[in-house]
Amino acid sequence: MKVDVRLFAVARDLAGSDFISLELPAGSTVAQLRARLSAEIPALAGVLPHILIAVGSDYVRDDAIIPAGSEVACIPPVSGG
Amino acid sequence: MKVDVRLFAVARDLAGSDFISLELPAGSTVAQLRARLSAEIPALAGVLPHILIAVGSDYVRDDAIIPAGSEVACIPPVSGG
Amino acid sequence: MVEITTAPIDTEVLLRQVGSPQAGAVVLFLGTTREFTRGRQTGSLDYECYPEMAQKKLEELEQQAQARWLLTGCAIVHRIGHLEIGEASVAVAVSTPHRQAAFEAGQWLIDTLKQIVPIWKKENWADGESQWVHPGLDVSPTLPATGSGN
Amino acid sequence: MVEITTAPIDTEVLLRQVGSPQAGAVVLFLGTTREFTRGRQTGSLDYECYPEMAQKKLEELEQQAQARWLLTGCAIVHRIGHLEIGEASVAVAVSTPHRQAAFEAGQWLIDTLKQIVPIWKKENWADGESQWVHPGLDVSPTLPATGSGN
Repeated sequence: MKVDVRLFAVARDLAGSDFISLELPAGSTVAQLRARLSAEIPALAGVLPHILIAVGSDYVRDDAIIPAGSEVACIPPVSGG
Repeated sequence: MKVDVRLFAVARDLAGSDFISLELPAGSTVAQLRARLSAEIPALAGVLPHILIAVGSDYVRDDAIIPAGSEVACIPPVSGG
Repeated sequence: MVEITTAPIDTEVLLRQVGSPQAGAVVLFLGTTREFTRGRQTGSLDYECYPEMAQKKLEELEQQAQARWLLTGCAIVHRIGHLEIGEASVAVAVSTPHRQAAFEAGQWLIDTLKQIVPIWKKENWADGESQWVHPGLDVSPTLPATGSGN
Repeated sequence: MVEITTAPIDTEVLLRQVGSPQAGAVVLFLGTTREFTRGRQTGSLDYECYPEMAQKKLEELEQQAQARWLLTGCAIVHRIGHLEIGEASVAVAVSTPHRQAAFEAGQWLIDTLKQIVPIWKKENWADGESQWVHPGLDVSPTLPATGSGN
């Protein structure tokens, strides 16, 4: 399945883009997504452990399975307010 | 010494006046003032235990001596805010 | 800045007064007049104060809060006179570099104001009775027609 | 009512929105941009957000606070885009029958907002460097001329 991952703030700056399209096996977990992100964007590898993954606008754990067609995003530590 | 005592809220309503002038011996304490108030305005007697006395815009204890010329007031339980 | 006024409270003015380039947080508290108190309907309220002492106590509160929380701004306004339902009777505004202190100082100021500042409110119940509010004291209601007294 | 906007925050509108005849207390929190952070001078700030998720999380916060404190009114506005020193980036307004709940709900809302809502700020330091703020993450500053990334 194709997954578009949205990137924000420092993650976007490090990647040089506000999203990345990945081709993942159906039934992939968030952990597998993280590994692919790290491989595709080496500049992200250092900060990725601090980044939360959101699927469908909710934070998810690394063992969550990514449903096909869902919106995925990298959420660096937030600093709003 | 002559002491004008200002009365507020329910104390004023019970006394029917916003002040009372008392003639007290020099060196009188707040406790003595209370006794005189009770005697002069029997309608106040019931609530007087709940009323604080202020001298010069500060709350004072019953054993405080009232300086001549000071401003004295009866402060029923406050309900501002 | 502390003020006792019969005019409606202007929150924009208050917020401007406590603003500061050193402030990261502003907390504004408004006390507003409720329509129902323990199920009984209020028509309006009248506030009175002991002006000189109320002003002095408000200034003392402001100074104590300034010293304790290192406020970058502080303003307290109490309205007196006749208020309709929904109007603000009191406003406390503080600013601080960090937000925890702003919440603490704001809450301390309104809590302490309500304990010590000589201001009183009279409930004008919707059923026609009026009654001074004196916590801890059982005050008989009076009908407006009978005026003051017991 | 929750809103994410690039426009300056209008506190009068917020206070009107949370007003209610059932409310005895209103607490408004404003987060304002500070000139100095740990001794370093800020020139301005830029906020960005993940719009769909930020809106959803703000709505969830509002619903949770409503349920937990029985609010009579709640409004949250976060401003994004470019902000100058002293401007408000966020406003949280709540009203409740009694004041303790208003302080608690207001503080919980801003505390939780700052932990979970996907909004980020970039400090534009007065010395010309710019830097995303990511608590717990050591982010290298970037010079505006070099653009994003390293």
